[in-house]
Amino acid sequence: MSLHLTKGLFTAPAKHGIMRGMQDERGLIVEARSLDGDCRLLKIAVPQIAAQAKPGNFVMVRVSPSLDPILRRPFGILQSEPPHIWLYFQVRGRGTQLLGSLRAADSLDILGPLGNAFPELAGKKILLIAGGRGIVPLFHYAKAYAAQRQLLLLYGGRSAAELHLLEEIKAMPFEKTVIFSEDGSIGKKGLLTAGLEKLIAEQRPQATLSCGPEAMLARLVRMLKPGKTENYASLEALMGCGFGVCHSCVVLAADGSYRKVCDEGPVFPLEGIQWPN
Amino acid sequence: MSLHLTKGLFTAPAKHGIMRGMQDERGLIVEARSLDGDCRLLKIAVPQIAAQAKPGNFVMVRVSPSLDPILRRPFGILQSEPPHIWLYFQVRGRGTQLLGSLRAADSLDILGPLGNAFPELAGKKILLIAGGRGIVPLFHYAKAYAAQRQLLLLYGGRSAAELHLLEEIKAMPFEKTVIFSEDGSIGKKGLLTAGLEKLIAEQRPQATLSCGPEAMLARLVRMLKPGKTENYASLEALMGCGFGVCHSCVVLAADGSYRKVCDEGPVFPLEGIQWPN
Amino acid sequence: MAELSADLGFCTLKNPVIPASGTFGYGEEFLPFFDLDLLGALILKGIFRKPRSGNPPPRLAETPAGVLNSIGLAGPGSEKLQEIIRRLHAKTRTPIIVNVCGEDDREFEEVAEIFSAMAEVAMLELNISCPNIKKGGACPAQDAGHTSRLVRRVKKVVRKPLIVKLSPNTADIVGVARAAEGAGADAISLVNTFLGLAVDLEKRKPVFANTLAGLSGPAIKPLALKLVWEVCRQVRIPVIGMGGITSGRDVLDYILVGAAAVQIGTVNFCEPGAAVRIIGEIEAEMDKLQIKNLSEIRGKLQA
Amino acid sequence: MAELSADLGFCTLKNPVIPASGTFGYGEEFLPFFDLDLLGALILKGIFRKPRSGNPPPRLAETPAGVLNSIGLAGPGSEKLQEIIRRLHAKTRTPIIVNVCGEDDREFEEVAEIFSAMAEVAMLELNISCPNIKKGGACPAQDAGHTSRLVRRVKKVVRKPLIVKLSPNTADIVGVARAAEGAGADAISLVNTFLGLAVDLEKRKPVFANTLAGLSGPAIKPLALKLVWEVCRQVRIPVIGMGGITSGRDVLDYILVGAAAVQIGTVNFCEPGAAVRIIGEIEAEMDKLQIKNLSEIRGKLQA
Ligand SMILES: Cc1cc2nc3c(=O)[nH]c(=O)nc-3n(C[C@H](O)[C@H](O)[C@H](O)COP(=O)(O)OP(=O)(O)OC[C@H]3O[C@@H](n4cnc5c(N)ncnc54)[C@H](O)[C@@H]3O)c2cc1C
Ligand SMILES: Cc1cc2nc3c(=O)[nH]c(=O)nc-3n(C[C@H](O)[C@H](O)[C@H](O)COP(=O)(O)OP(=O)(O)OC[C@H]3O[C@@H](n4cnc5c(N)ncnc54)[C@H](O)[C@@H]3O)c2cc1C
Ligand SMILES: Cc1cc2nc3c(=O)[nH]c(=O)nc-3n(C[C@H](O)[C@H](O)[C@H](O)COP(=O)(O)O)c2cc1C
Ligand SMILES: Cc1cc2nc3c(=O)[nH]c(=O)nc-3n(C[C@H](O)[C@H](O)[C@H](O)COP(=O)(O)O)c2cc1C
Ligand code: FES
Ligand code: FES
Repeated sequence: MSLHLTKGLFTAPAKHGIMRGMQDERGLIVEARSLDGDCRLLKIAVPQIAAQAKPGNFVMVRVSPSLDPILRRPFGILQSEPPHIWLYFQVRGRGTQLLGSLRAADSLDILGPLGNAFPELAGKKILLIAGGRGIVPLFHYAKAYAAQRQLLLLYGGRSAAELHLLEEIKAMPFEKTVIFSEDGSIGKKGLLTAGLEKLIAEQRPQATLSCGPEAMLARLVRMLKPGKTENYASLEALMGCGFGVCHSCVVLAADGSYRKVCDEGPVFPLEGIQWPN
Repeated sequence: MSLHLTKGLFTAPAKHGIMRGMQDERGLIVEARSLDGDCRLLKIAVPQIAAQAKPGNFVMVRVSPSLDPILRRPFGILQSEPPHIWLYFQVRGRGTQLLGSLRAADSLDILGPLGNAFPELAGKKILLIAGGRGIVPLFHYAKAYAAQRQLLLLYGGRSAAELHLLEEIKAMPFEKTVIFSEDGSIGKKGLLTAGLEKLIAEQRPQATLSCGPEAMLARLVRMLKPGKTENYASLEALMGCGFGVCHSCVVLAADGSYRKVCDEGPVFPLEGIQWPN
Repeated sequence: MAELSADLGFCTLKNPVIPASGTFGYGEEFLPFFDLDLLGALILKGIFRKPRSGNPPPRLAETPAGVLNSIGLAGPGSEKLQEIIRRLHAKTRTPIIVNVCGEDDREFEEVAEIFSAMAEVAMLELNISCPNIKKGGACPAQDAGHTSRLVRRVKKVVRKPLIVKLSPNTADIVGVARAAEGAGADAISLVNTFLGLAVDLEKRKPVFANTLAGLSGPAIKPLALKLVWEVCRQVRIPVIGMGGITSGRDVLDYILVGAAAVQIGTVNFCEPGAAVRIIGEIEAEMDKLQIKNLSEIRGKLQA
Repeated sequence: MAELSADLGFCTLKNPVIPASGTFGYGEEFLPFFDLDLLGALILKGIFRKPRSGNPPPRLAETPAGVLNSIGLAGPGSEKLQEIIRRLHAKTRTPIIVNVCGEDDREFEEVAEIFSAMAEVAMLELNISCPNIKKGGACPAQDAGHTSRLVRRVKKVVRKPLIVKLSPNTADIVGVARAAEGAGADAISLVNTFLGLAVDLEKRKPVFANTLAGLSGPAIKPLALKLVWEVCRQVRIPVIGMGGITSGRDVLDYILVGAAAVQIGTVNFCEPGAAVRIIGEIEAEMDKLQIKNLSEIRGKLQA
């Protein structure tokens, strides 16, 4: 096992460009919205971070001014409209509960932008595959590039209550949008992977960008024919710091080495990771 | 040293009447106001507590939903207007900072009403002596009894910026009100104890109720002639629980025993306590 | 619906939640908040033979997610406590446990004998682990030999189940636990508080007159859980675990490492209704995880 | 204006704040946040002879006001670290301290020798106290004899000041500290992390592959402060204190009990700019308390 980067497999992390610009910035919430399925949308004024955020970047948010919980929580950037960024998250444990209870005019510390970004893939036809809140970085990508790229969207979740942003998505110039829900309450019924082969056969994308639960990504890597599309996924991991110093966020790469999701990722070539079967 | 109550010196704590009614109630802030000198005024809906609060009672407030700070903070009840109580406090450390950052529509856990109460002293002429935020329980007392008692007020603090509620006090039917500030920025210049002898000589109150810094109370006990007035003081102490179980809030009584400020007090006969010289 | 009963071998509690000594006063103080019958058992504040006034204030200091205490076992003495127990027993059927203290072995024995003789008392907990009696925090539970001698002596005079409460401030808590077991303890409870220090920068003095004090609360949970796990694997008598519990999940963590029941301490200060909330959470959590009863997970940590 | 310099005997640091090993990466990661020249010194992540991949995830778990870690000293190995140090040294004049690790005594010696030979390295910190290498958390600093042998051996091959980092997971930290002093340590640092346990109720397994992990962060401050105080009173070499520091006041607490300087760990994760904030707070607090320099209060606790 070696910690040296395997050249070629991993795109060189954009780290030194992007990480230089990272800031621990005091953010001001200017809008807080509750959505179905215990989800929240926060619009936060963070001029420095917003100015530099690239699709795929994330932030570490201090959810409480107290020493408990002590760690920040990582969240993707849904959209950056300087001086604002938008976060979209689901209330799960205590950290997201605290964050979800904040309101307009509250302020909080935000560290970012963090991580590498999605490759730009200029001129390519790209399929975005979003499972649940995995929509976050892909939404950002689509907002930034939909005008200059041919984009397709495959978006799935448990039920209509957990699929949000559909109005905004409709307004974006996707070549095609396919929605799945496990319970059939919206779109087609089933896991989104059920729609994958047909969509690829019909639309012939040259690349896929995906984000979602581990099980979804593991299924994708088995379904996507190697070589046919360039495939990248944005990963999640438990994070202690978010900027590369604690070494807690590692994921096992295909070459047997551990990669830090926070600064070598969160975007990795889909085939570069060892997925559970 | 004995833990048995010295009969006569200490009024039997109203404990069993009042403590029975104590509640851990979810309060809703309906108004939050910032005052000069880093002070705050909170109006909180706590119907059960408000209905039972007596002048001299206090509450224990959970200032944060997190495990840090873990202990509640004690605050006197400035006024009870069921279903609301008012708190008036100064931002000092982390707990009051957190509490001071709450806004209308925030909610928080409040335990109360706690402690004994001031004796009612029906039909007596009473001098209230308030040092700084010591005004809190005395204000409550005056609000509750000013119509039926002859009340005098001696109120002092460091400067005008730390003396609040003066409008409200003016509107109450005090027989006489004397204000002192250490820097002379309002009322007479000096410590309020400078005005004590004159006021007593002129007005001949039968009792005093006092609340303020320890140094002030210690000075009072040396100045007030024993037997001339019945004297009671409301004390502060570091509190772990506020309802008598942790035994952390003790104060040394004149008889050499320790008394729990939270449930044997916070109101004690002034001469019943061993004050520093 | 999950079954919450907790098997201590010599008796079964209706649930595993026992308010810890020194954090539940004399029981009555909690009557405004809930029916004491809801508890698995309850433990009274530690008691000596004679009344004690306790340490001079300050006696408590807040720390991150915890508290340091140096109460010094203020209390009314054995005689007065007997009255209190009779009054309390009239109000609840929940087993009452007396936390027995002593400045020396003879006092432990005397106090244990007094309360062993009371019909209203269900069990005794021998507090050989209080860090706030001797300067420097020394206590019998720091030494296996002393523990063994003391437990043996007390066992001779008591007719009630004897729980021995251990200290985390020792190199070899497993050795001490085994010593207690060997000397006839019916159960072990752990942990008492961890020795810690707080200082007053303005006065350039320790916050507490005794210098050291005992740390409890959520801050210690990972440390206490480790010690309970280690002891559970090495003794056969039931173990009552504690340290930093604030939720039903915390309780199940302790059961998973092998505890038969738990005690909850500091949380009683900041939330007087905590015990009942936690009992509810245990049930909800067990239902969610489809655990039918506690023995299904007790000691089942795969490590 | 308070004078912040910290006297270690063999050298003087411009201030007492040193980011702790394993919480400051390789230094460069903090360049976006502040000028490294502002620090008293800095310590790199622990290093072994060869590259190590570290423990399988999860490697970190949040606890109340703390974290448990079982990183397992992932790192690039000595050769690569030499390059990193050269690059870092070009960017800052702040003394660079290498945290020397080893699976056995020979590896400690080898690694120490390598970095002692580097002009860019100011001092070495011998990490004989990591609980995440051996199963059960065993480490040389749990034993005075082993500590003495190991320190003596390493001292023979190094020409740089040697700080020996102690473990709180021992009955007799003072004995171990004295052993290190007797064997020639130039300074002592403490504490490394406390052994703790976290469990996964769903899987009925420990959270960490190694079962135990190390607790750090504000939760441990009262425990660590006590140990630092005890050691400071019993050794003559300078002591670098740490455990749960998050503020300037925390730093002064450690100085008051006798520390010559401090390290700050976990706080670097949740607030990358913490070191500089804390240095500012120390100065402000000293001005407020009219303390002119650190030696005025160092070890002045009246206990
Ligand atoms: C790079 C990155 C980007 C993310 N972006 C988003 C986003 O845009 N929207 C969103 O809703 N969530 C996002 N997450 C997940 C989010 O960070 C977690 O849901 C959050 O940290 C949970 O915190 P908590 O305190 O509420 O939960 P905890 O009480 O800490 O845990 C509750 C549950 O959440 C899981 N969890 C905890 N931390 C993480 C984590 N870092 N990653 C994944 N699961 C975790 C735990 O295993 C547990 O099951 C992202 C995670 C990463 C690593
Ligand atoms: C019965 C009672 C009634 C009180 N009523 C009021 C009130 O109406 N308005 C008001 O402003 N304050 C009141 N106090 C004081 C108030 O409780 C403290 O100011 C508050 O707890 C400080 O919390 P903190 O976290 O901000 O400060 P900390 O960070 O805990 O400490 C900051 C400073 O406050 C002091 N302090 C901490 N706790 C207490 C305490 N319990 N009592 C006194 N000083 C303390 C500390 O010694 C320190 O100097 C009352 C205290 C008691 C005991
Ligand atoms: C204020 C206070 C007083 C205590 N008094 C006693 C006591 O009298 N007897 C005893 O055995 N333990 C005593 N303890 C220890 C607790 O019973 C318990 O062991 C410890 O607090 C750990 O549990 P926790 O983290 O849930 O608080 C006391 C603890 C506190 C905080
Ligand atoms: C994630 C993590 C990694 C650590 N790695 C090391 C290490 O490599 N070498 C070492 O001596 N100590 C290591 N430590 C211990 C810290 O240096 C420090 O001793 C401990 O965290 C206590 O300080 P704190 O409470 O300020 O964090 C590590 C701690 C953490 C949390
Ligand atoms: S989260 Fe700390 S290194 Fe990635
Ligand atoms: S504050 Fe706990 S007994 Fe008074």
